[in-house]
Amino acid sequence: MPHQVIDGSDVGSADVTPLVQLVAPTGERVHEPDNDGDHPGYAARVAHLTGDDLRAMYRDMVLTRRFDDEATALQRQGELALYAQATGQEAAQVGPAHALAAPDMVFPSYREHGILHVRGVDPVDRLRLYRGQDHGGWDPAEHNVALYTLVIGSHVLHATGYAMGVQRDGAVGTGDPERDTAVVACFGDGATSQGDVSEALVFAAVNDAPVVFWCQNNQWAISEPTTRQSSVPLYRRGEGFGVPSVRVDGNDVLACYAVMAEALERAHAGHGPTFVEAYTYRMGAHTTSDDPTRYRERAEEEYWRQRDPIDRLAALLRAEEHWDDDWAAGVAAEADALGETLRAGVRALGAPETTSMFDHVYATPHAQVAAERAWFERYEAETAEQTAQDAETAEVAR
Amino acid sequence: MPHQVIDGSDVGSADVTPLVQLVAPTGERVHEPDNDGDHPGYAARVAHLTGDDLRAMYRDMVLTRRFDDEATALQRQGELALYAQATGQEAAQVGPAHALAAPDMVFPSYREHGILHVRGVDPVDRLRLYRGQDHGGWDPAEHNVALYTLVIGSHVLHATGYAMGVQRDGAVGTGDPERDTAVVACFGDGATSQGDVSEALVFAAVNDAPVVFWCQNNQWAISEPTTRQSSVPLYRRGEGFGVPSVRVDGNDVLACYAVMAEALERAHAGHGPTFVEAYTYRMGAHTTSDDPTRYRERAEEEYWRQRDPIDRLAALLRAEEHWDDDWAAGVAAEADALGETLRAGVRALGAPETTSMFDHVYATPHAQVAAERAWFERYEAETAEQTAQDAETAEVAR
Amino acid sequence: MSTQTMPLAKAVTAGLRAALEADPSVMLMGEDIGRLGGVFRVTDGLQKDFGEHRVVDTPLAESGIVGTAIGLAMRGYRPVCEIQFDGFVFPAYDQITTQLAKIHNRSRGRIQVPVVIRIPYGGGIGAVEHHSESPEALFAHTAGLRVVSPATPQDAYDMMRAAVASPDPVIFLEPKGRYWSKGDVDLDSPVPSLDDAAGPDPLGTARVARSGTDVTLVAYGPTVATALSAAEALAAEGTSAEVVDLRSVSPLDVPTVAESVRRTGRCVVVHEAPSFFGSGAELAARLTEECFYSLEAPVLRVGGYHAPYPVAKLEHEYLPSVDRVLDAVDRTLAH
Amino acid sequence: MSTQTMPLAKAVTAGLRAALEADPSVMLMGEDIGRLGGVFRVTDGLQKDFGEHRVVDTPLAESGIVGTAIGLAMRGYRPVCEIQFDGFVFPAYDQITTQLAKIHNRSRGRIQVPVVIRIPYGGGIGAVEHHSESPEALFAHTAGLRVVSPATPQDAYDMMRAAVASPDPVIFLEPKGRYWSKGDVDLDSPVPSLDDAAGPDPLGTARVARSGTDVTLVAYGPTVATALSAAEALAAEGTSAEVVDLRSVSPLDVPTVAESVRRTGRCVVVHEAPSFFGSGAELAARLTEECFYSLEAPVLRVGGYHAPYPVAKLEHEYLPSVDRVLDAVDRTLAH
Ligand SMILES: Cc1ncc(C[n+]2csc(CCOP(=O)(O)OP(=O)(O)O)c2C)c(N)n1
Ligand SMILES: Cc1ncc(C[n+]2csc(CCOP(=O)(O)OP(=O)(O)O)c2C)c(N)n1
Ligand SMILES: [Mg+2]
Ligand SMILES: [Mg+2]
Repeated sequence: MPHQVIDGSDVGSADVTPLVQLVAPTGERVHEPDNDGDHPGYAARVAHLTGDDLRAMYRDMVLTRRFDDEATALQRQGELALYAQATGQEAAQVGPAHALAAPDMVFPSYREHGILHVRGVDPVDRLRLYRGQDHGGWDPAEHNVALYTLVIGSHVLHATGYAMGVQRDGAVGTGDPERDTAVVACFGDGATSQGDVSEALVFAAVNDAPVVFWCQNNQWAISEPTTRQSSVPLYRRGEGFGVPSVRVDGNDVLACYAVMAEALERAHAGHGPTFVEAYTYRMGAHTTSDDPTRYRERAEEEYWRQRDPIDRLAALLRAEEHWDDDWAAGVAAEADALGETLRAGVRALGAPETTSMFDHVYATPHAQVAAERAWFERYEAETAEQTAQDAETAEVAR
Repeated sequence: MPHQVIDGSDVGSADVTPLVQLVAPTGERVHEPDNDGDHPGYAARVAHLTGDDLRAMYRDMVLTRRFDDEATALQRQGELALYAQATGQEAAQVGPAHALAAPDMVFPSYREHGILHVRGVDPVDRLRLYRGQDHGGWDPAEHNVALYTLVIGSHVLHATGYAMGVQRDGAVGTGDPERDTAVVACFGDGATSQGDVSEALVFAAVNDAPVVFWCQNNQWAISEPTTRQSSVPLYRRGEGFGVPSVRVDGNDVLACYAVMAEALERAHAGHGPTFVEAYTYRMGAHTTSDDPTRYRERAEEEYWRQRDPIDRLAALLRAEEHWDDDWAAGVAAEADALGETLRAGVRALGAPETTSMFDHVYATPHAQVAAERAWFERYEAETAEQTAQDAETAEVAR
Repeated sequence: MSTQTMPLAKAVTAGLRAALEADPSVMLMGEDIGRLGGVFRVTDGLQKDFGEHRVVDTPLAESGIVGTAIGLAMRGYRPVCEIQFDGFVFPAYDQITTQLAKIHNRSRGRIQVPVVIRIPYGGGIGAVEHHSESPEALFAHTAGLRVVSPATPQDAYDMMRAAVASPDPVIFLEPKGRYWSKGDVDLDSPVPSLDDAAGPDPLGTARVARSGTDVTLVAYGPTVATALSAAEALAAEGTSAEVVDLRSVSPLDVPTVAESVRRTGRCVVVHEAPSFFGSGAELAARLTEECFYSLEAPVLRVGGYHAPYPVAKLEHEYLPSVDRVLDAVDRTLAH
Repeated sequence: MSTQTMPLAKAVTAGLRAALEADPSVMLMGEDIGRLGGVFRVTDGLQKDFGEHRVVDTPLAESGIVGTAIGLAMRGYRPVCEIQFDGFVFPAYDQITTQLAKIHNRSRGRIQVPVVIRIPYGGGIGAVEHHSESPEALFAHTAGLRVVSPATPQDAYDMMRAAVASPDPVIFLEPKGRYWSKGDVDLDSPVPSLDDAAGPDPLGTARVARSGTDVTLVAYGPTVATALSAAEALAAEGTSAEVVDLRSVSPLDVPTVAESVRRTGRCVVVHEAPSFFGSGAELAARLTEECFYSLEAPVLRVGGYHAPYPVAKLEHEYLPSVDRVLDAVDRTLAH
């Protein structure tokens, strides 16, 4: 695997491990040396992207950011129970999402708003979970996006198993881009400590499963810095399991695209898993319940605000003359429209039927559920009747 | 860390990864190049061992082998419920055990008979578990050996936590050999797949805990070859977590001694954990319940029988003129005596008191246990009385 | 005629074989289930016949086994996972409890995860720690799982096929102490249908194993034989005991048991798991609610003690024995 | 005077602080418990005051937390582990069930593992999946663990200190829905002693929270307040309800409850966990055994349903409410 070695001191305050970077924070392309061997270099993997392609990425990043802002506002207004922002991680989500092929399956964690956006999951549906209205919210089959999983690390095994199923279906190595399927498991730096994630690496490696371990190292697991999870850069984790690994500048949307493209190529071809550490930063709080002032410095936040991935792509667009103010105004208008859709849509989400809590506990009839549901329906009806009677009595008494 | 690079094709049929070796299968010393840097080379770490030291190792390996043979025979005679042989792994157990300092704590799995022997755990006590007479069998504090743990991988976390306690006690980096304490976690190749083992590496690495991960890769986890657990040599696992790692010829008792000595030095000095893969071979069945003919070739077993670690040390002793037939006869006599002690001792182990199953469930009184124990004692007494009465009635009737 | 006499373990094998033959999406996963055929040889020969992709020797990691099985199920497969011994299911407990049990619900019915978790369970085989436990209550409390245990070779065969056909996850507890007990198995018996909401639940319906009038003995898995022996002994003394084989712990077939208890007025529940917070507690609570005015005595429980499963040398003191069942029947009759 | 009014969460903090001050071997471990003070701020300020070696931010791995805590306990420490939310205890379930619960027994009393597992549990706070569960039955079934839950700030303070002092592992369930409920706490109350076999068990003794004569309401943790409100409402209707706060789920203080039930003849058990295989089942079975001839009605249960804890929008339909308790009391009085 070709490793583009760039001094990372520019993007990481403490960590100076080399990482793949194609666009400097100033917006200039980084010149990558040609690679030996069979694989194209990372720069070659983005050479075909046109101005339209880059603008599409920018648009997706802006809409993802707006989604965050609107959802955060909705939470403040009491319309959502909780919300976890992706702010700062848009490049590490939109970049890989643009590299995906239609049949590829994504297993997100709970912060992958940028990926879900690119894949077309309905924005209102994406907030059902955070509203406390649904434990899921969308149909995984519709856009090949599994549901959010809140138990850290669990779904990384599901992704690996799914990839083992893909192999059994013969959907790797056919050379047919409509057929060859990769699976992407998204998780954070904190998640790497969970046994399940390590076990997933074991299963993926020994089976050559077509899965990409996409770890967004946003440098914090709630209040804990990555140094509480590992003494070496996280991308090295994969190698210990025999999984080729790479570290990418997670605030560089093109580098993220390129690294994901390479990993997908390997998976599609039937050459097995890849582990990617996308080194980025969680610019906001962990969730709307969190208070980062308790555990990190403003200066650090400021440092990273200067390295906003959206600004970097804007700088590239400007530098390469793909920027156009009318077009940018259009994107802003789209973002406004998204905000409106979201506000109206979320407010319109009613509460589910009370009896729906007994739905889908099992796919087949189960005596215990049936008995309790029957009891509940009777109880609800009686209570309603009682309330009605009480009201009547009160009416008569008046 | 100095890696002694030797072509491993001589010891591994399939696997040709380099590994530390100090004695060739023929019994000659392997000449190791001098090391750069601060660390002595591995050969230097065994240079002080005298003929007596080597003979002591040989004796321990022979007694360990005899222990296996006797225990296996006892199981066949119905005196033990089960037994798991260490045969073939004596070098990978006696070597590291000889390197330990008195305060060091060992967390064995269930096959570390060689380590327990060297540490002085009573041989009969070591079979209580396998007799179905005790879930443990010895006092961990007496010889600094924790109890056997049958849930694969669990105790590796205990060892790591214990090492974190050692750190808190200030018992590392003092330079006082009576004080500085390391912890050794023993586990197998199969165990490396368990999430708990990976989590232990995480905790050890981020805390610089004084723990040595001593993985005996005996090439089989019951019927599964190591290729079902990892696509790369296991020693690489440690590196992915930031734990310095080394692969040693597990049939070379001196190499095992040297590698453990280095790891202990690091731990004692407060420089953190080490991961060691001791590449060896399980010459016998997994346990007395197992039938290896179902899953591996006789030729493979034969190949490894030719590389018996005891023979290798004997060859070294002969080559370096430490061998003495009288002494060897003495060791054989000791082994015979051990066999006798074992047979008599195991047969003399009675069954525990029936009420002992209610002992030590809690350290403090617990109402549920108290109630059930009281019931059981009443029931037992009544049953005994009933049996006595029945006997009397039968007597009278006759 | 396709009826054969075989031990319970082989009836499980036959059920797995039938399931593998009937549906190409069925696959088996576990430690040592391939060439070795599993430590109890339940999967003996299946890898040879169905290949390494359908009968998979997995890495030694139970969470990984269940977690990847879930992913395979999401892709349309029907994995049957073997856990080598009862005490080793706990590393997979998180995947079973927070994922396997809940994904169908989380997805509002859009995803099914038809995973079967086979667990040889229970004691009596003279084994070491963690090899003789009965964890059914630890699964039954969690909604979304079916928890079953066959007591006869025929049920082992039928219930295994039904479990594999079930769109819901099934914890399939195999009474390892009865693996070698033989019985007739009709290999042509139809696969019980799970789709018929109106019909009896093929995985959740109890069976009256012996009719009686004076007391109801309720058991499942390994203790059904114990209860039947006790009933035999009671018959000799003139007491007529009815034996109900629950077959399923979740759901519990309360109507069948309650019908019996209403007739007999007395009930003893027998299982190997500790009584404290065990199935007997749920049954006793439920039967007391349903049959309050019919009960002549409290529902009594004969189970394991609130202590770790003991060393092999003591297990027969720990396990519910015929004598202990008779003692409980005496006590209930004394009321 | 050292009595202060404080919310339950702060009483836990005070208990932890007292334990840290009293014994240098006490230490706290968990995710985000250091600078952040935990997501509920229960450990707020403790790392600052006791240092990073005694209040440890651990890697994000619950099995690792409990597993290393066991090792620390073997070395003589008394670790108190925080599990961030109830639904995240399951990755540690294996270490808790097969190791923590069993090591004292395995060693025949030679090793003690005085580890406390703190779990903010229960619902009612409008949270997402896995943040509102009540797993007590899943621990109580396993011998070797004590399982407790305080309902008042004073009990939170006393029981936390007793739990830390306990040589046995304790699952310490903190009713997170009541974290902000205030009460008086006497900070000078002595640490309850666990050594006195003759005296009452300081972690296992129930408390009569309100006296009454017509019906016994049994609750613990978050439902004690519900039961007290129900008793209040019943009093207004002329029914006198006794409320027993169990405090401990393992062991259960059956004598205290049975004494009450023998007087009232009626009993309703209220907990948030699903009724099926829950604490209410064990209590109902036991009370029926002990009070068979005093019971005028079956012991009734008001608990969660056999369904995953629902979405926040529905949790108040799922949780035992005062109305549901009153309904159960009506039913028991109708017998
Ligand atoms: C098993 C488990 N333990 C604890 C939590 C609580 N929790 C939610 S998010 C989080 C931090 C996750 O950090 P990371 O993996 O870096 O992802 P990020 O939130 O930074 O995207 C924690 C501890 C959980 N959800 N699951
Ligand atoms: C959690 C768990 N799963 C399964 C088992 C059953 N089991 C006992 S030993 C073993 C193989 C262990 O292989 P390895 O780690 O290589 O150690 P070895 O026996 O070769 O020394 C298995 C699967 C167990 N004891 N614990
Ligand atoms: Mg993070
Ligand atoms: Mg092995």
